[in-house]
Amino acid sequence: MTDTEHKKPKPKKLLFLNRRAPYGCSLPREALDAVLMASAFGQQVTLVFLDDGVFQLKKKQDPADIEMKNLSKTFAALEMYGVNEIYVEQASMQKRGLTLAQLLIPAQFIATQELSLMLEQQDQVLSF
Amino acid sequence: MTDTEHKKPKPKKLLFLNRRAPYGCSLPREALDAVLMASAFGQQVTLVFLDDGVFQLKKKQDPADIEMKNLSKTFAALEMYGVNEIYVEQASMQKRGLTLAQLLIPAQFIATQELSLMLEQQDQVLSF
Amino acid sequence: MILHTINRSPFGSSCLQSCLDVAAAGSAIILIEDAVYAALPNTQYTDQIAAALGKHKFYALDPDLKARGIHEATLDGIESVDYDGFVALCTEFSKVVSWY
Amino acid sequence: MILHTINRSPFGSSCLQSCLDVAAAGSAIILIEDAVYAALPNTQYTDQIAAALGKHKFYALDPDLKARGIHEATLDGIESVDYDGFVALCTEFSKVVSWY
Amino acid sequence: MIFSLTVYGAPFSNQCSDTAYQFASSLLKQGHSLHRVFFYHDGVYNGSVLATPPQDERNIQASWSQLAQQYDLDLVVCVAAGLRRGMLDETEADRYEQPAHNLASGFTLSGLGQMVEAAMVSDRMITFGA
Amino acid sequence: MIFSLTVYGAPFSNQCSDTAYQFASSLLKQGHSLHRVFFYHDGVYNGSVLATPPQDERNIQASWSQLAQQYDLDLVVCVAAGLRRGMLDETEADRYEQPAHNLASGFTLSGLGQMVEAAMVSDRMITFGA
Repeated sequence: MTDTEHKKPKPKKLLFLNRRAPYGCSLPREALDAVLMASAFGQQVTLVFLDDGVFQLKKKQDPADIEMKNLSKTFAALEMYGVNEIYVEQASMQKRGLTLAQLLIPAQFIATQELSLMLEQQDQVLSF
Repeated sequence: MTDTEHKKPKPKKLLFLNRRAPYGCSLPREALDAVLMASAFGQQVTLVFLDDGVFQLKKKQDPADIEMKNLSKTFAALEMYGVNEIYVEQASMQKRGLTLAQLLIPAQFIATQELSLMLEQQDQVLSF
Repeated sequence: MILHTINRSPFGSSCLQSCLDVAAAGSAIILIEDAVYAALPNTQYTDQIAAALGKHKFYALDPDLKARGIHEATLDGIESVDYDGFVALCTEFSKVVSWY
Repeated sequence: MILHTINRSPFGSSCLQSCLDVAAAGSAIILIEDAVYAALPNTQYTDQIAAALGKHKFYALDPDLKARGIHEATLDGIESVDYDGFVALCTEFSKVVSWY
Repeated sequence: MIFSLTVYGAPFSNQCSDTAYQFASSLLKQGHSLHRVFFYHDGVYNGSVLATPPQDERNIQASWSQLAQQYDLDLVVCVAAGLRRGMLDETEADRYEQPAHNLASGFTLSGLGQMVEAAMVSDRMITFGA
Repeated sequence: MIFSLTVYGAPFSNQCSDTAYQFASSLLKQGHSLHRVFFYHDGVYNGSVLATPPQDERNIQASWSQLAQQYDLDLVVCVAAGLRRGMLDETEADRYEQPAHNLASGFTLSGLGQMVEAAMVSDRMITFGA
């Protein structure tokens, strides 16, 4: 082990909690930038979509007519950045009539109670 | 009638629809500034408090500890400005457990259906 | 009659509910921005919207439906319009009331 | 355990509901800014909050209660704290999750 | 028909500025008249000339300024709301001895009376809220 | 204990900046350490030196700058979020050939890495959202 490695702080468990629909406000996109940065810093990143946040992963987004950039492309890049822990809360999906097949990237269902536990296991939870 | 009076446009019926709680966001205060201006311009102003907007009229507000200005004082000035058409929607009050006696200025109850009619009778409705 | 605009998601905000409570029969409602999610079928709010379709004509802003990937399957009875159509509606109705 | 903060009125936003759904038993909730209206008695949400009092310790930020004129009558079981108390709670719980 | 619009949201953060801009473009293309756009609350940030989005992204301020030039529009930033939020023209910057000003060309700072006047003379007053 | 805060709302418009400021003051008075305040989304407007509220009203930017001086704080405005919204320091104004800069003293423009680093080294990371 080199000195440099000794000095490296242990990776932290950071959970990003995304609760907003895309395009109406810029938080989803800014959250995604933060996620990529956290991953670039070698942190243990978990991404959870709750409430309207699940809409961020809806397939077939095309914001050309509202002159915004498509969030979908960045989501597709998550795997490349090594972000694999991606969850959508099951009840949020059901209330919105969404199924996993309608999502643009593979995401896992998480039950509300599992999410409660998962939050407790993090070092920090960043809400967006 | 003088020439000047001839040129004056007829007063318009402007309804201000206030739906936000005070202090959490600055819209209520900015709405109030607009109301006073409309009144100064001699317009026929109606003020309606709906949803969390009814909280704007709650007695005993004291924002000293959050270092903001007390909205209550400006509401007390409304009468002086000739703004007398002040309504609180009844269902909004009930859902929040509020009674007219808890309000800092005299306001009239308006039922949801009466509000529907009132909106139709305006020249413009300005939402805050 | 009034054209009501709503721009918030029905799932996160009480905007749509307030508008439905207050809007007179015969007034129209246009869903814009995040409110277009109210046009989705099979949601928590579908029954309520479907019931309101008898009382109000509903429109949804197509560029917003497209942006969010939900333009292909919206509730029957909700008409898509573009910005030109939105402007046209504002001229057809005598007044516009915004819910946000 | 987690300290949850909520800053939106329960009447206009689904924030409180989402937090109540997700917060584990034993975690605490502090109502700040417009969320302090959830501390009012006799409202549409009183029963729900009262029921949740058995599962979570509730706090409300006193400067926000005072600003809104509702500090004199809040639900039994909701404890008022000032900013110092808010900071102290953040140190007592192992993590803070914000709902807004 | 004579329209006036009010815009309450910050650009980029909230879609309402985009919608208002698209709406304004459309009504002008259709030959309607746009009496005024009044920027209030966080809408005042629409007038910042310092907004510097990446090249491949929309620049809402620039779009408004261009539209104003093309159609000779009256884009009014509320002076009271603007001052609180750091939106200044040269006159206000001088008056308050501030080190810079940031109001883009095509926008003017003016009072709330402009909002009321717009409501008085317009056939349709439309709020784009945030 | 080491705290870091993130602030997402525009000052004056939304109370979250006020709450974050009061919270920061309180934790510092209690002897805790404040590693960083990271301003993101509309929170970036907290750093505008051009904010000119009436004399009898709070000036949130000035309060932050004063607190920063008193406690040697690291107040970081996200550069990407700030550029989009017209928050520039002298360097960025020069780089993008903008006519002015408006970042108040006590604030610095820096990248999102500062937010992640704050999450890594702080005992408590607290979001003040809008």
